[in-house]
Amino acid sequence: MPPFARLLIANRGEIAIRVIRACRELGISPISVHSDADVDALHVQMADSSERIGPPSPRDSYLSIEAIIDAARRSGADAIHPGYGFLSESPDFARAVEAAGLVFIGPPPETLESLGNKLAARRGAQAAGVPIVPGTTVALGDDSHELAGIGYPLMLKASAGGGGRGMRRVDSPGALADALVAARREALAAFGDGTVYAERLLAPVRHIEVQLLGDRHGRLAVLGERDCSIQRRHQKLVEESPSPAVNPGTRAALFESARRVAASVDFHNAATVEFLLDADNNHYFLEMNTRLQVEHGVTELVTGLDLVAWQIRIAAGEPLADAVLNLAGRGHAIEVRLYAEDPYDDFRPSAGRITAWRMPAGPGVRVDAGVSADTDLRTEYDPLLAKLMVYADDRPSAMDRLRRALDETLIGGVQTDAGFLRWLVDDASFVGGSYDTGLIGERWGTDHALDSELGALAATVALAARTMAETGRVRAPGSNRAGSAWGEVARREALRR
Amino acid sequence: MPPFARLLIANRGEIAIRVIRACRELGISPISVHSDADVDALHVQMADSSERIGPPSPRDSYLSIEAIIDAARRSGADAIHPGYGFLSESPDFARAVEAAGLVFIGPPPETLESLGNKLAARRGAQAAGVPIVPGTTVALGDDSHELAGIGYPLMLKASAGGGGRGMRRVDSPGALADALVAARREALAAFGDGTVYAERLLAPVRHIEVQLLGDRHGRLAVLGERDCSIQRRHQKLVEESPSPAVNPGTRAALFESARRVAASVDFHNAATVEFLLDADNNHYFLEMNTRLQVEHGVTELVTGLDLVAWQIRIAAGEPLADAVLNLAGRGHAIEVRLYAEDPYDDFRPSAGRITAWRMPAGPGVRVDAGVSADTDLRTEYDPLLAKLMVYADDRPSAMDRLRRALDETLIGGVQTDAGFLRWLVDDASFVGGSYDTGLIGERWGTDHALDSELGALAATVALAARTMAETGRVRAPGSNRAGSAWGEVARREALRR
Amino acid sequence: MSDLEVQIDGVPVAPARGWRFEIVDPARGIGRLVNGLASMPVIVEGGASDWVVTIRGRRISVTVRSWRERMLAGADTAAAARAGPVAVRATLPGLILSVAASVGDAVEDGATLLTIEAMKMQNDVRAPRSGRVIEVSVHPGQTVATGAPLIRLE
Amino acid sequence: MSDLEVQIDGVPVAPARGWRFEIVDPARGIGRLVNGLASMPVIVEGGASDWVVTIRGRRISVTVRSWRERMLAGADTAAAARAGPVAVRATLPGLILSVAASVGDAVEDGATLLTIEAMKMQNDVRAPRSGRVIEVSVHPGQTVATGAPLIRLE
Repeated sequence: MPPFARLLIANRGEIAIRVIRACRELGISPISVHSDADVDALHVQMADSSERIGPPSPRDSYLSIEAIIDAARRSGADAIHPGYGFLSESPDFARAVEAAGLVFIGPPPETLESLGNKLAARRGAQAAGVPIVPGTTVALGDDSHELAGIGYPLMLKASAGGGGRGMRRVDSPGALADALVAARREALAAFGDGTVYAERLLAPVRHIEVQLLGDRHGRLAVLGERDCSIQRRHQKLVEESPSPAVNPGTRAALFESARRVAASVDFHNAATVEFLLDADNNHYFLEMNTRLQVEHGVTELVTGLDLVAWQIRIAAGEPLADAVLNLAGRGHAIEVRLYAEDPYDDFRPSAGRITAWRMPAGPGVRVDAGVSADTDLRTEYDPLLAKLMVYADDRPSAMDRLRRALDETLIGGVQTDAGFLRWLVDDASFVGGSYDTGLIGERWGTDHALDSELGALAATVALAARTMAETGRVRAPGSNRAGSAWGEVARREALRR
Repeated sequence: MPPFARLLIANRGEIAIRVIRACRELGISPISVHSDADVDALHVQMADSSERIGPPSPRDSYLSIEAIIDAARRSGADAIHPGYGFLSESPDFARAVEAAGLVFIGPPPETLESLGNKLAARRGAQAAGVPIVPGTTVALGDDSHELAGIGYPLMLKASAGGGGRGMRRVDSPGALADALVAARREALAAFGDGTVYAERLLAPVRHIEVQLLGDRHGRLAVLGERDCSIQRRHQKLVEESPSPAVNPGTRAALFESARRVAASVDFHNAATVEFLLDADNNHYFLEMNTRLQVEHGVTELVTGLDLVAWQIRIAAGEPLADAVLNLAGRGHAIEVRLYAEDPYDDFRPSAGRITAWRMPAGPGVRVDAGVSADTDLRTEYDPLLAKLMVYADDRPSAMDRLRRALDETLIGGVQTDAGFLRWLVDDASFVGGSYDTGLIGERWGTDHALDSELGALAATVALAARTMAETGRVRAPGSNRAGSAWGEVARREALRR
Repeated sequence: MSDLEVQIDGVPVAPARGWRFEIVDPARGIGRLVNGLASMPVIVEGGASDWVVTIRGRRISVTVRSWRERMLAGADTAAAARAGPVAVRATLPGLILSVAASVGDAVEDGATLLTIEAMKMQNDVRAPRSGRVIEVSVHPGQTVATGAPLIRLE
Repeated sequence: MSDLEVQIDGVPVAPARGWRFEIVDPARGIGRLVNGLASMPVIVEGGASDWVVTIRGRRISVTVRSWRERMLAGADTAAAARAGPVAVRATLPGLILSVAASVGDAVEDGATLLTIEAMKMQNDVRAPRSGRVIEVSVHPGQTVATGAPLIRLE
């Protein structure tokens, strides 16, 4: 018997599709939601039905608790999966779901509340005997003397923060006052809460996180770590498991700390405990995210588990299987995120219509995509296009596989980070496993002059293309393409009926 | 250092692409070959370069030892991978490769020779103490008395046979004489050798095979079994590992028999030992195939290994790693073969142009395809389009995943066996794991009247399509499509230059 | 529109109640059937009155005709029924392996006329109805294209 | 054909020796570069003189012009250089978060003029050259489309 009959997915893009697939496999009818910008989106096409939830602006659609609860009621859903981002960590949303008599696929609202407050989470971890990043454990006032013991450079962080927002690096006491004002303003604007705290800026440091699954019967599974040290703007680009920096002793210590943090809150469902790991293998608690992570697939590849299916089963009350509790990972998995971002221009987001879309396939390759050819990329939403994951029996083979998979990947119409990723798999510090969070700043840098060999190859292609176009042998995207205009009209009309 | 610099792949379709991917990951430059029919084929596009080997007829191209050795010489290859089928088990080809100073990715020619003779292989297995299917171990004469002890029904088989050719079922002594004449004629026509032998027709029976890897240093890895019982015309359609019919005791016995057979020949590289398993868990040696099997991916999914990479490494002299020798599989994998065949008309091959091609993706799904949209299917070659494989932590989850993946699969333009496969994943004997080689004959049968619900749905679609076409909102494949004509001209010209 | 009649295998078929078709990729004929509670991907190919719809992996030939088209088609069928000889044509390109029928043979409906090797498989070509063989156009070893006349029956 | 000149970022570029381009999917602009020993998949978009070539994940804008087109373009550029005011436009649609520049301000090349939120990220819009702000067309809270004029510099 399926755990639920109909499940509404309060998200979009690749993660909505990921949950749709889990629903299909569990025998649950998946219902999607869409803003007016997403009428033709892939996640709408793949669901059994889709409910309109508002205009394109996320505030009025994917972040509207009322619109989503309404959609769930209309569609007859008995559970809601929030995906990641949007409302996934909103205690108000979780409460509204439960108040509507539906099951929220996630932890209790109180847990979301207590962990959403990063300062409270820091205090909780400390009380549980887990090392935290040196810094303040109470809201920062205006007195810079509180920070004297931390040392510079330091990071100001929003207590209500997440996803890199409301963070400010401060290099000296003189820069503190201005940074404090800016961080508070940004935090207030983004989260409605201007509380900030300070942490010492550790460097070189790696970002390591531990995946947890907990059921409603007090059983907890620790499903290995992921190394997420390759970041731009404090957001992850690449993740791998196991971490090449973590030795068995450190792993045991990380797992023990993760267990302690989990035990200190009323947690069930999927969660991740994030740590920083310094060059001496000391780890420091950063935060606990009580939702599915973007990079959960890396853990799925090494454990063989389906984390989304387990999220749904746990929410329905199913206990974790013994085999899950005692699971050892196997092999090595790496994920790279394909973003509509320009790595040659500071990873600035790009927009437009995808004209060509070829994803790799074959042994050890998994692609979770949210778009396809002819998708229009809108600036309202996250620029994540797809997650490309590889699995092999060891790290060098996984790296070779990733390089091969990236060589098969072709995306036209928008600049993506694929060029950066292709560079990365040949970078000595990544290949050697010795990288830290400074990799992009130090090794990729900002100087990306076109080398003459690449320019000459581009010239060859453009010259041939113009010649072929003039002799009528090719009509490249950019000139008008037959069919697409009709298609849009037909699709829109069908959905409006 | 890559084991070889340039490797020529003497095959086409999905298996050529599979080997290309392994080459890319190993740092080897892959070279493909093509007949005149395959100038635009996917395996040509994905290689570094491709050599023409002759006209479309396989006899004059993919089966031409001379043309392939020439192609290898021209392209500067230092090794040849034969794939499966075509020349993969030809001792003459293996000898010619070695005579040309190149490395043959496979066992020594003598091993191919001795195992290619199925009668000799039966005698060898028997001598090694492995049970064989009851029947004759010498070439059949015309005296039907030799068969008295075997019992009816029985199977006549070609000693030089393979792939289901030259096989004849005989139900009674009276039918023997005619069948013998027919089987000999067919064997002579197909293999140039009319020698046949007889085996008792065991039923109900399952087809179980054991995967082996052996290095050039005498080390042998036994990499689990595959259940290949779902067949039509004695050819496999579905494979899974582990077999739901094999208990630990039977598994140990199968592995021991496989080891004995391997030890009785001078074997290295990849091989499969095939057995029949009766309802009482008795197993009987059938044959040993000293090449990569179509269904090798199923074993890759449960072991995490790359069998093609190991084939290449072994051929270069690398010893098998200890971890490979002591490997235990994990989880469950199922493969279904997407064929251009009409399951509603006795799996008769179909041909034509593929107008639409959508393959499933996401967690636990692997697709090894040899074609894509706009590929013209030629009747000269095997109708295998793609292998769809799924992996999950247990068999029921793998089955759910396979059902989901098949629901995502869309192929237009030609009739495929997808409808049969979709039926299969809901069939009680397949889902329950209790099926045998009689499944298709007994449960799928031959009566495939369209049920009225499906007819009504098709009517809905066709009516809407005609209406959309008349209002200019859709131009479905079948009417002429812009661009493709140009495309062909451009591609052909580019390759001829 | 109400003028259009849908037939499958010559039998009129009513559209499924509550389902509607949405096009997703018009260039490839990919779309889906939806009824508000469930959805099903489908492919449609063809044009004018002749369509092929693929649902759950099965290709279904569907005829969609206006009143006028039905009248014209009716006349064709009647004409065909009056005609005498029937040509047996190759449905797949391939190699003629053997020819069982000779000119003058009386064959039964379903009898094997000849064998073609296509896609590595031997395919028997059978008589579409009983009759006498009046012409054999092929011989063993010959390669034929799709639609090539093989044998004529009277 | 010898009449065609290729430029990248205004600099003439010679095609790579020994490489040629083959088209694989003309509708999508997918092709590959081959030199007999290696191959590399590429995408090409565009038409006439303006092309974008994607190689190894990098989009490269390439101009392919005949002698006549070069002459015409030269005249355009010269005309543009003579013109005075420059309009700063939105390169992405988004929400104006803040406007740092006011009419009358003298700004340096590279100075932040305003901040737009697009794709969940704050993007600073900077001055393309030094000059005086003569017009501010937007205010915080306003949503702008790609190409919308934001600020004019004199």
